[in-house]
Amino acid sequence: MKNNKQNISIGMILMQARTFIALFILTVAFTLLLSNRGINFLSPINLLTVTKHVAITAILAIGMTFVIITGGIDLSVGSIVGLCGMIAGGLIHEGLNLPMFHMTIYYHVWVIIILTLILGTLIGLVNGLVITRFNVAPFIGTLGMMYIARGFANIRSGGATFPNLQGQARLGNTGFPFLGAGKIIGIPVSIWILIIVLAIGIYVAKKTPLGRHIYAIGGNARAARLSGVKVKRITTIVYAFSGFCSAIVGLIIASQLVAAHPATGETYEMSAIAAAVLGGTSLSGGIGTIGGTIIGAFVMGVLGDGLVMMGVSEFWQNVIKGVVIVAAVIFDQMQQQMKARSSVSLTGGETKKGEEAEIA
Amino acid sequence: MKNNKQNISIGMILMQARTFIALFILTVAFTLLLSNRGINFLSPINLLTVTKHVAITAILAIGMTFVIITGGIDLSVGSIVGLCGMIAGGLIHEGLNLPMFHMTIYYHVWVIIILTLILGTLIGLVNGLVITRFNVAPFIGTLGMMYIARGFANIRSGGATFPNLQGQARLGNTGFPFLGAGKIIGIPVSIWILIIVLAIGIYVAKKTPLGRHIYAIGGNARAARLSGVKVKRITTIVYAFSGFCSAIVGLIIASQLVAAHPATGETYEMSAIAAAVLGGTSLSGGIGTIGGTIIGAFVMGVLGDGLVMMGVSEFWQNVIKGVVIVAAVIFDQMQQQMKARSSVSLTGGETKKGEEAEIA
Amino acid sequence: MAKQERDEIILQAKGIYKKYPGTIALSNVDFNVYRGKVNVLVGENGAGKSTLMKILAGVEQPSSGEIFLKSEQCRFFSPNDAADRGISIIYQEMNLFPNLNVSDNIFIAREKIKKGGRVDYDSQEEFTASLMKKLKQDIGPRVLVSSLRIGQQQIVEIAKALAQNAEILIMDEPTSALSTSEVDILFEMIDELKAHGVTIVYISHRLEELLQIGDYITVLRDGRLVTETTMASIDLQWIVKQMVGGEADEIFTGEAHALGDTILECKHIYLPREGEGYSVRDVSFELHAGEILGIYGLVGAGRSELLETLIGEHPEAAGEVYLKGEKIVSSTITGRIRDGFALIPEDRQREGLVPTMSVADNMTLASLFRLAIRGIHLRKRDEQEEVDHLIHEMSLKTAGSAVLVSSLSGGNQQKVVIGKSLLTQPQILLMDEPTRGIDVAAKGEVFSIMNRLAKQGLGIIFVTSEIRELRAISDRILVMSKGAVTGVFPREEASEEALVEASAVGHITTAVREGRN
Amino acid sequence: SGDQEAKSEKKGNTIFIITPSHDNPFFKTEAVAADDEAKKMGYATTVLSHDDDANLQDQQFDTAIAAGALAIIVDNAGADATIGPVRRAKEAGIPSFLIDREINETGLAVSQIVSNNYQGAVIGAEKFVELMGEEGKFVELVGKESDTNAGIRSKGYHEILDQYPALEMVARQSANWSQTEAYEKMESILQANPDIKGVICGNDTMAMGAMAALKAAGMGDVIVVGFDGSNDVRDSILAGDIKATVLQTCAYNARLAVQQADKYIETGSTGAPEKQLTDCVLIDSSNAKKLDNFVLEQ
Ligand SMILES: Nc1ncnc2c1ncn2[C@@H]1O[C@H](COP(=O)(O)OP(=O)(O)OP(=O)(O)O)[C@@H](O)[C@H]1O
Ligand SMILES: Nc1ncnc2c1ncn2[C@@H]1O[C@H](COP(=O)(O)OP(=O)(O)OP(=O)(O)O)[C@@H](O)[C@H]1O
Ligand SMILES: [Mg+2]
Ligand SMILES: [Mg+2]
Repeated sequence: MKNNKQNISIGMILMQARTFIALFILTVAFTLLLSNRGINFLSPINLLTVTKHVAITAILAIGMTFVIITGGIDLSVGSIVGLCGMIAGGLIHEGLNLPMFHMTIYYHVWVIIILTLILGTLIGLVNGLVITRFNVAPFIGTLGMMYIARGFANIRSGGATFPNLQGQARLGNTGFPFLGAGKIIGIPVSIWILIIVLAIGIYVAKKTPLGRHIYAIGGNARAARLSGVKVKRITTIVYAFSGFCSAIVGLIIASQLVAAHPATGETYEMSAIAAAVLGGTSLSGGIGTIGGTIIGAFVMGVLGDGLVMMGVSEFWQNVIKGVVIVAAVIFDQMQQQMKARSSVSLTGGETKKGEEAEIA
Repeated sequence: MKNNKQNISIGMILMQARTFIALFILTVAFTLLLSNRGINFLSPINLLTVTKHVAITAILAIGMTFVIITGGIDLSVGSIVGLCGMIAGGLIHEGLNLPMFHMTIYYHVWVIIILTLILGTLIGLVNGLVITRFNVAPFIGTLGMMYIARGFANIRSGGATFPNLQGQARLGNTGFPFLGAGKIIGIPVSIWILIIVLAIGIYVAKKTPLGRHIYAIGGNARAARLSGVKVKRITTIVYAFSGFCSAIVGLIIASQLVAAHPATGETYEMSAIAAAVLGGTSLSGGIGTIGGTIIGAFVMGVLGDGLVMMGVSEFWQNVIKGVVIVAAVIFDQMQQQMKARSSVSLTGGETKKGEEAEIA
Repeated sequence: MAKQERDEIILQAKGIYKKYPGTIALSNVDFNVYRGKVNVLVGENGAGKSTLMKILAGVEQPSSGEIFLKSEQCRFFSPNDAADRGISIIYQEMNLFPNLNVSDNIFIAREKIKKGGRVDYDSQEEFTASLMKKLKQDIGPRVLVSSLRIGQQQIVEIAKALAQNAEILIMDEPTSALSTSEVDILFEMIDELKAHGVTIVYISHRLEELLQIGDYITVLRDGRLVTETTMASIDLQWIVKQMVGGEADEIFTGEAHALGDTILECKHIYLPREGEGYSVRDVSFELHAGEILGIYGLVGAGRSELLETLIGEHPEAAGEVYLKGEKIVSSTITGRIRDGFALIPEDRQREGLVPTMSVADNMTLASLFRLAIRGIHLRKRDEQEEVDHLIHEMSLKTAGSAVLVSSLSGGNQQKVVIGKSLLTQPQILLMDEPTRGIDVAAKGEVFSIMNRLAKQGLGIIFVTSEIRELRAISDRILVMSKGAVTGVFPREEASEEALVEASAVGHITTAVREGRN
Repeated sequence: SGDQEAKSEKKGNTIFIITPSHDNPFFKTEAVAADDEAKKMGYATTVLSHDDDANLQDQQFDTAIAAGALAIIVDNAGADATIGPVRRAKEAGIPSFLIDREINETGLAVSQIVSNNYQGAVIGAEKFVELMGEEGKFVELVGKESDTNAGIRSKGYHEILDQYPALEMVARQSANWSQTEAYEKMESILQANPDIKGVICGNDTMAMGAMAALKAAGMGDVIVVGFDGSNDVRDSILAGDIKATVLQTCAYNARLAVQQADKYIETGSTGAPEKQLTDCVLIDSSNAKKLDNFVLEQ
């Protein structure tokens, strides 16, 4: 066993190393390039800023990772981000208008946050039910939801932005900006949120039966059902969680901008999926780790921020982004092969407790 | 064996029927609703217009269907559309500038068209090679290409549009608008192109070893390999074809607008995938028909145009689009189940990954 | 077993009727399961054995009929229902999670839980380790199932079922991928379970096994109950007769073939294994036209790898291969198939079949270029002719050539794979466990096909773990162990003992053969 | 009277109003104004959004033609890409009236009523220079660089800014008109250039995003200038955050276009030249109060 455990930890590191390495190279590169311009990429505040930006993608990507591990995909996260932002924004800005009673209710910010999270979860739940009960392909089911949610986000305000979400003392709904701008022990709230979601994600994936079952479903749905895994329920839960994560992001962004814009979150689903896949999640299901996903998200984030700080033009940013994404994965593949040659214990497929294989 | 032949053909029809039905319902609905406003949705000219619009999605979706049947996906089609448009536009508008010789070459439109088609095919080829040689996940490989191609489309002109693509007689490069605006026996050229691509697609899928191999790869790559199928080569060909289709669309759009705009084609990949999936193509590979895809494309097209003619607000258009897509598929599922009870030939026709063996 | 009649019936199926689209799998079948006994169920491929078991295990619902557990009527709507009532099953087709490790596979959906709802991996892995010890396998609890060979996977399937310590344990062809030594181990387990009063339902196409461990035997034919009796009262011939219905001629008819000149010659074939060492080590042999060369070995001996190397799946392999005296240059599978090699792979699910395709399309998959006009245009008629001919020749049980191959019974699926390789009109046939999971009659057909092909001058290499077959059908038998050739026996010298001995070279001798006949 | 009948029978037929997505208040106001004006005159209307997709706009023109529209009011999706469709409409006997953005071709549309983006950018830049005190580091946030107006506005800005050597542009990024993108890119730019004094933006949503980022970084005093004159920015100006923006009189233009369309339908001519440039107005704390829904009451 001892012996095993050693192999394993090595395996572990190697396993995520590829993304690490991509991340490492990027960071070093930017640090050097920027230092010429007298900018310290590794300065604490800058790292905090980058992490803050990463948090947006990362939180979505964690929910997405679970979805992808079940063998599904969730294209609606971006729209849910937008819709939840609008709902929260609307409740703060206009309150809940009850014409029949000629009254308008303004909720305390906490209530609004909770309502919004519930909404996001419910939308995810609907995704899950559509997919499991009517067995609609996840791609198409969530694509539909993507259009629907985006539509309602716009309809909520007729396309307008809800501004000035700082709320008003007399309405007792102040404090919303804290989510986006607030700090705890010098660290932005959104990063704390990421840490919490991350912790939950890793715990569920590695430590709980739920996690095992999610991996099992992705590995072989039929066998899972025959083994007594509640495939439909668990799949539904996973989509609900993804919706929940989207709601969180919706709130964070609205709070950062102190305004809610209906187009918020467009194409976020792609970044989330890319982060997950960069992190080693296999789109055919059953394989992936939350840890890898986070690294994937950081690769995307560091790249984005670094290029902006370098002042690279939008167009070249696209090209470089594309190249790096593919390069990172090719890189990965090569390492997989080297690994395969270098050590038997790994080819034998030894795994750490609750750790999944990289290659099916 | 007669029996089976019947089963099959009945099966085929049934299998597409669901999309047919969705299509039918939509068409009837719009015809009625619009007739109130004195518009005849079924007028030949309108049907031609709709078909012309469908052609764009449909041509992409045909290439996409083959890709998806191999178990892959191609997110780069939209960007390839944009890039190819820009390249063609550039060659017509500016010609090929050779500073070292102080000269500029203007090609005949046919040359330009062929060069563009080759370019599109090559980009697709690169996708295929990246995916097969470095075994990068198709999603990530083509996602990278999506960014890269879009970047270059913009870089080509620094974000500007190439106008006046009618060309100039003295440069001998006139005639480009024919693709988009021209008609043959009263039918727009783009529709003829669709018909040709469609015919090729169906023939390859149904009548050739290549087609059979493509299905085999998606159904069980390993078994295909051991049966002597050149998995890598054929997969590569399939992505190249998808790139080819994208190039065609890029040319058609540039020609219709008599201008090439670098942002052209954004999010087209989604419509193409949606059309394929609506048409019964399974994203886990091995299952799908070109015929179904076309119907899927028409569902999307009729929906889009119909809503526009109704003057439905863009926001509600989103909602309705989403609902219809999901509804169409749910509808489908119900029929699949009824069918499963009634005929063998398609049991398991639409199983999710890992459930193929459902009935084994 | 004198008092068997008085044995208590623990599980009873009455008048079970099961209709599938296109097929009636079971009609009015009664089935009795006796407590603490090994209840054997036999029947040809497609007879309905698995279907009946799936019904007992709650996977499928009977179209009509009743089930009594401990003489109390009950219905199982899901595998869980059945499991809760103490019934667990080893499915004929693997039901493992390739992405999870062995211990996770064994405990899925019934994890050991620590406080805080955490999975208790340590005790799970301990248990798994001890289970593997019992099964005399050195498979670590954390080994990924995807990296196991099919034989080892089947062991995991068995372990998974054992771990549920059920009252009634259904085994649907548990030994199809095992070779003698593992089978012996399994039988020890079964005896142990019986001793603890566990009831076993056992399905296999290896009839001699049945004689060895069975207490009661039930025979199905074409979805109907033929008869039920005690194992003591019958012999192998009787079983065959009941299954096939009508007089069964001795099936293991090995006939010596007129050997032509050397068609295939392999010199010093090495296949490096991932990591270090070799899966195939310095293997050299000749194959004559019209010869059937049997290869015997334990699981992991490298037989599959050898065949895979010959079909060109391992370009990294070293060594020379001569076909009719000419050195083979083609390194791709496609090339080798064109050269006249054909492989019937070991694992029909993972390597043989395309589940999303019809029976016909699966059969023609490897011969499309030959069938297509100028290698481009496929004419349905041409394909149909060959397919229909083949279906007839192999007496395939199917609702038609357009049916999805995944809806065929296990054995019939195997026939499809064999058919596919025959359609390529091979000169050399590489058969890796071709008789796995197919019934006596089918086996008989396969053997006669092999004989016929041999007569036509094909060279056939035949890998199996069933010694009786091997000795019956082969002209020569080559034994491998740990990737190397450890013996070559002409048919007359190939005694069972000699083969087993050679196959065990370099192994800690496991075979506890005293237990047998 | 026959003319009267002809008119009334014509009325009730549809005028198509095509603009970019309504999720930008600017275009929404435009569309609403045109719609309102047309309805007042007794026309039926179909309001569409091409979401800056030239091909979608092309298809919407097809639809308008197929539906036999009386006229098309369009804020187009590309100066060149729109020439084709407008020509097709003309050939089908349907007059097009362009608002907000022009096309690079004359003689096709009946009117091109365009607010002068270049002039607007120039006055915006002049105000920016004044606020900056003619010196210091600044950042430019450009719109979607494949949009004509993003280019024109940037040109206009630099026409002025480049005249002041003491003004140093330390970063120029596209935020694709998006508030969120402006926010994140602004944050990153601040990391590279903590000492900036001003940000000049290609439109108001980006200005809002930049302002939010600056305030979050405790740099609320940095000078931010936008473009469009949306209510959100108006409020921000009144709150003393964003310093100035440039109003395009889009509502006015839209109504004008409909009036000319009506005239054209009645009489066959608008009596106005095709190209009509309406000047933009600078909005700052002095006149912000008077601004509402892109209308500056005189
Ligand atoms: N899901 C299904 N759909 C249609 N037909 C089926 C399905 N499952 C089984 N059948 C048919 O039911 C019959 C019995 O199948 P079953 O698998 O029970 O046979 P079996 O006795 O297990 O054969 P084998 O020994 O080869 O496993 C066969 O004709 C098979 O084709
Ligand atoms: N995944 C693997 N990783 C490392 N070695 C392996 C792996 N699978 C098999 N081997 C080794 O390769 C050799 C050949 O194994 P294989 O199972 O093919 O032999 P075999 O005789 O074909 O067994 P079977 O009876 O299952 O066909 C054995 O030494 C085995 O230990
Ligand atoms: Mg069976
Ligand atoms: Mg083998």
